[in-house]
Amino acid sequence: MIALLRRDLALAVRAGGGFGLGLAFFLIVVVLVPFGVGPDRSTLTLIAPGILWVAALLAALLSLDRIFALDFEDGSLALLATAPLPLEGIALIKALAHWITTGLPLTLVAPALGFFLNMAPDAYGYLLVSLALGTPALSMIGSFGAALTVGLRRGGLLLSLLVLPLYVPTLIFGAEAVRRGVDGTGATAPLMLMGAITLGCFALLPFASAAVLRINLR
Amino acid sequence: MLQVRALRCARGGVPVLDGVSFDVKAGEALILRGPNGVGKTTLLRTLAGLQPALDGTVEYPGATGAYASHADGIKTALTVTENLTFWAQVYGRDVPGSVYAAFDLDALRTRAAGTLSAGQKRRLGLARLGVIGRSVLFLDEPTVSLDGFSVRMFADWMRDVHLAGGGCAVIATHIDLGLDAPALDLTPYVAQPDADGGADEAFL
Amino acid sequence: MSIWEYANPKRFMDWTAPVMRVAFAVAAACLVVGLIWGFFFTPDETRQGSTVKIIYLHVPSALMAINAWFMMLVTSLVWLVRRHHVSALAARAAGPIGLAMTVIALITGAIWGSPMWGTYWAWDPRLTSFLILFLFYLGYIALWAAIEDADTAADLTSVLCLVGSVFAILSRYAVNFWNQGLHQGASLSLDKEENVADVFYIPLLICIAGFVALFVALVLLRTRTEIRARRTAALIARSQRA
Amino acid sequence: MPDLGKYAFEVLTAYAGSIAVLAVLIGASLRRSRRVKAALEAVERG
Repeated sequence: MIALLRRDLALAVRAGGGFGLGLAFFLIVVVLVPFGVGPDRSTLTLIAPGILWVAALLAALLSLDRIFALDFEDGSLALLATAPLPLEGIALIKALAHWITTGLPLTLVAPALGFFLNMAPDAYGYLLVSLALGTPALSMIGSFGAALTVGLRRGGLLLSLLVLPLYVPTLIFGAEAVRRGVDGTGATAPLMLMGAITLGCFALLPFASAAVLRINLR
Repeated sequence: MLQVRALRCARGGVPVLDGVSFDVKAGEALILRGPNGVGKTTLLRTLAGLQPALDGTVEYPGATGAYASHADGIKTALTVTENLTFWAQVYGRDVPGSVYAAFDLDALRTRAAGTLSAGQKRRLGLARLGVIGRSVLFLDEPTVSLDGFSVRMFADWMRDVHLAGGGCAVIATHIDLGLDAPALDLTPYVAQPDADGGADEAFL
Repeated sequence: MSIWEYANPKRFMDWTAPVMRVAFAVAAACLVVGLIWGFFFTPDETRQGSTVKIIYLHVPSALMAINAWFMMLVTSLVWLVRRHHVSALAARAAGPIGLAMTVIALITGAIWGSPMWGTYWAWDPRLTSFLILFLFYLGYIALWAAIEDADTAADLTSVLCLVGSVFAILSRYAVNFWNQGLHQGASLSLDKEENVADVFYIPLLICIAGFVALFVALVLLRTRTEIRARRTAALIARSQRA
Repeated sequence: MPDLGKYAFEVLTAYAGSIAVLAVLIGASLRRSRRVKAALEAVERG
């Protein structure tokens, strides 16, 4: 399984691997927001955590359909399915590879972009922690969505329609954690709940993804 | 080594083959014959466990099966060696030096798979079989887009390395591989149009 | 003959024909009586004035929106476990009906709250969770439409329904956490004492019965259509093969 | 016609909207049912 992770990471970093894709998209979305919302600093400060969270979520969504589609087209998914690796493990590793190539860089870059949006000074810590806890869930749920739509025509569009509603709890708790962290009403509750959702996702979704992969490989 | 009893398999919910039974002993190969669309690929995918059989049983020693199809699962961004090393690690083995010679890939070791010709890619796909060390092979048209010389090379590897080493294989192909292996024509096993077990059966 | 025999498509078609007609009749009767009684013959409520009359549409549709998804969950499980085609087709049939019920719940809920909230749409937790449920229905129906092979579609949508249900419940609590409630307390709950006054109570029950009957009738109608469509496709496929 | 007071517009819109959605749902379901039944009979006869 580690071999699969290493291979996916190598593939993502290689030319055309799409490593920078999510980051570039995230940067552009965050930079575009003030153009849309207006340069007024106080409004920007107010919406900064939400914007960063939604931008991170969309950036993760962008590269989801690559998780299984590439392997499905060139046949390696079928070969992996007959390899000694459990499909659940493959789904987990694919989600982890997606997180390392998109979720993690987003989490590290997000605070830096906070300056663009004139984010409140003490929000940076909460933003970092909430993204660190939340983005893995985005990858795991996304990996389930990707497995669900692999092999379908126009799967990419359908993937976003299926996955975005599933992102709602993580998004709400993530953004709320930062807001409560800033206005001092204690961010531990939302962070804990989001952590619970992430753990839940990693515990259960690989089985759903594997079941769905088996169906799609039939 | 491989026992198949009264197997019925379906494609897209429609029974394609019915009552297929055969045995393949260690060191033996079986060639699947029959017109295109008769169900060779479906049978091989069922044998490899990629899709559940509607009826009947397939038995071979656990964790010794391997499947190889037209799409040979090669990552174009990785080099030949990286591709083979990946598959070796997935199966918990390391790449035997002899495999490069057996499939004439010595000169291409560090070439990115994307830059290979169709024949070279096909040889890399087959080299994977040499690397993963699985004894029961299910091969779907392994020699497509291979020139005469490479076909003989593959047949030699199959006879001298794989079968001699106690492995067995079920191969769907139209080309004569020069292996003295029994052939099984699937035409008599084609399922009748109203064979039961199909997905739509309840509605007819 | 075990209960599962009733799920055989041919037998299902036979026994549901009369049941469907009865369900439509009951639905029509209950809705007409309930709505007219509630609309014309109940007084205005002191605080809300006449908007309380919207209760006769909002509560039943909200109930049905949630129960429709629950029914889809059960039929999906039956499909995954027992592989009964009718069960999967019933789940597919219930999708659009649940979607319509959610839309009605959203419209009536937003309008009912507008005098209190001062706007036509307020991000009230309960109303917002119906909005999320609406997205789930949309995704479910879209997935059915995106897949050609009937059995694969049934399998994939069933798994989506299972996973979706867990996230729907999570969203329900997340939304509560995100915005304290503006919603009126449960108008119809068994435990709490501040139940809706009796004079509104009876027509409400009739309306709920009407909506339930309408749901059953529509599910039967749409499931029968799905079975016929599936049979047509099967016959065409068989004739091509022969 | 009951005196709906100042919320007449709201109540009527809610009722009209809901009934419209129900009408569309029932109408579409019935139309599709008829179309599919006809297609099936055509195939069974044909």
